[in-house]
Amino acid sequence: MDLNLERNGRVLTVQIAGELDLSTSPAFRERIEAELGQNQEIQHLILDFKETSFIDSSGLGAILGRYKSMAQRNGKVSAVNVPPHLQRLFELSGLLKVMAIYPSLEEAQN
Amino acid sequence: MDLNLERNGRVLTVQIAGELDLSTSPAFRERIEAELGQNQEIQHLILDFKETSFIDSSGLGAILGRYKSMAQRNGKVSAVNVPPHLQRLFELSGLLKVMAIYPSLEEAQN
Amino acid sequence: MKENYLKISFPSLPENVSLARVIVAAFAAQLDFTLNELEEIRVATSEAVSNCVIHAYREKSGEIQMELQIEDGALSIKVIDEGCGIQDLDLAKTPAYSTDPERMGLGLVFMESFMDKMTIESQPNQGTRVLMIKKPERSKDNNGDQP
Amino acid sequence: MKENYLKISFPSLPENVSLARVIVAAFAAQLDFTLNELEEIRVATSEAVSNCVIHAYREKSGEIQMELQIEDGALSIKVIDEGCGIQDLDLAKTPAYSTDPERMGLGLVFMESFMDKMTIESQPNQGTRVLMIKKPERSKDNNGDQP
Ligand SMILES: Nc1ncnc2c1ncn2[C@@H]1O[C@H](COP(=O)(O)OP(=O)(O)O)[C@@H](O)[C@H]1O
Ligand SMILES: Nc1ncnc2c1ncn2[C@@H]1O[C@H](COP(=O)(O)OP(=O)(O)O)[C@@H](O)[C@H]1O
Repeated sequence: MDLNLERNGRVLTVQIAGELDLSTSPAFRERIEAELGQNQEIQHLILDFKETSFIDSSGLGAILGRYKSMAQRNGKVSAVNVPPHLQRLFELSGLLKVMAIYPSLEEAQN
Repeated sequence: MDLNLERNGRVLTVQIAGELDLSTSPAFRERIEAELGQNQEIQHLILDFKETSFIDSSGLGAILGRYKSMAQRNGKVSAVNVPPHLQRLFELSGLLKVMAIYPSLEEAQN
Repeated sequence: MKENYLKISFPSLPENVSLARVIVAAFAAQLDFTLNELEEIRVATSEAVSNCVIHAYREKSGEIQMELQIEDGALSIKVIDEGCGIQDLDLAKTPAYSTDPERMGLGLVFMESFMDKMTIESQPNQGTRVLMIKKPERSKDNNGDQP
Repeated sequence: MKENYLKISFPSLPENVSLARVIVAAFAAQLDFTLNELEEIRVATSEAVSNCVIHAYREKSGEIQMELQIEDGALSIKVIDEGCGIQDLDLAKTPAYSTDPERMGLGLVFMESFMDKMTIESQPNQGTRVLMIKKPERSKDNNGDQP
């Protein structure tokens, strides 16, 4: 897994390339939590799944964990570029109840 | 492995897509021998390795076998679009002594 | 009808979960699964093997065994550990139940919903055996024969 | 230093040669091999496993075992069969020597030239064990430590 973090004011966009599973989700958690810790003004976490090849329940748990961090600061999490096989996992796991999906980065930013 | 055979007069061009190994070389042999059997005028066999992802000594042996068939009818074998990792195997196996390599299909045809 | 098998064993390291997925997907490719079905098989495998790493061999490291088989046109996947075992199987299968507060409790749910059949045998302090079976949808029409 | 292993066994079917290549390549990806080195490992694996299928278990089908290991920054691959064995090892290693007139006799040559080390033990009618070892060139400068 490769993460690309880009902060723009109150918005943090994270591109997730590769596989988000048991072995990679600790790094996912740590990178994002470090960024959130250093930038208390971040209110919106946008996860970009364009290059994400695989997620399982460990990865979904890591995403839910970031939702909890954002909720604590009254912020929100959005998802963009969600491929069909991930859409289904998001549905089954209930993540869609707490994370809005947008077709593009532009739409998520507004 | 997927084979694409195209005959043009005395020239038979075979595109080899995928892996040429122990399990696929029998089909390679049979398809080409059938075509040669039906078209005695074929004098030039051009093997196109553009889409070939893997060859080992079983595959090299299958190529050498086709060289022998062509030599029997005083024909020849050429190779085009040879990626670097195959070039080395062709060298080590001595195939380069009996099979000319051309950078493009056009050049092999002339 | 083609029959084949692959037995594998490896230590319970988190990195080996992705290795297990690659191996199962390569083995499963012998049958006529759709890309979507292969994705479901990868998720189910990932859950079963992750469970061995996280739950079965919590602190210590142990060995995970897998037995993949093609029989009667179906793929079967056995995942075997000699770890702590599961105390209450029905409870474990409950959606959102997990003994680890950081986890979602969805692994067994995914395994059940993504495979045709899933059974677990477990003995506390002895280990757990998971069996999952899946047949390609495309081959179900014609009685399991491969095209 | 990372240590890991993977043991596999499967029947001696020609289709399983490509499966073995995929598995070895996925396992080898834990080390810092170049694409060219991975290609060499795939060829060496293909030769060793093909030899079990064609030579060791000529008519009948048997089981092939492989043991992959990462130790001291090197990949080791053991390929084990319980087939017919090799009568004369030195002769077998001669370039272009094959007991099968249709074959090139280059398998053992490729295994030797593409891996850092290759050793064979064989007992007629008992079987053959091939051991191949390779370390990433990039890691050889710094005494085998992974970056
Ligand atoms: N192989 C196993 N060994 C021991 N316990 C297990 C095993 N697999 C599952 N369990 C138990 O069943 C529970 C539910 O598993 P699962 O549905 O995969 O959710 P999760 O992995 O998120 O906890 C786990 O929390 C664990 O207590
Ligand atoms: N695993 C094996 N079991 C029995 N014989 C083997 C085995 N591997 C190699 N041999 C013998 O060694 C010879 C040379 O092998 P190799 O160099 O791979 O060439 P080839 O496979 O083209 O014959 C084979 O022809 C065979 O007689």
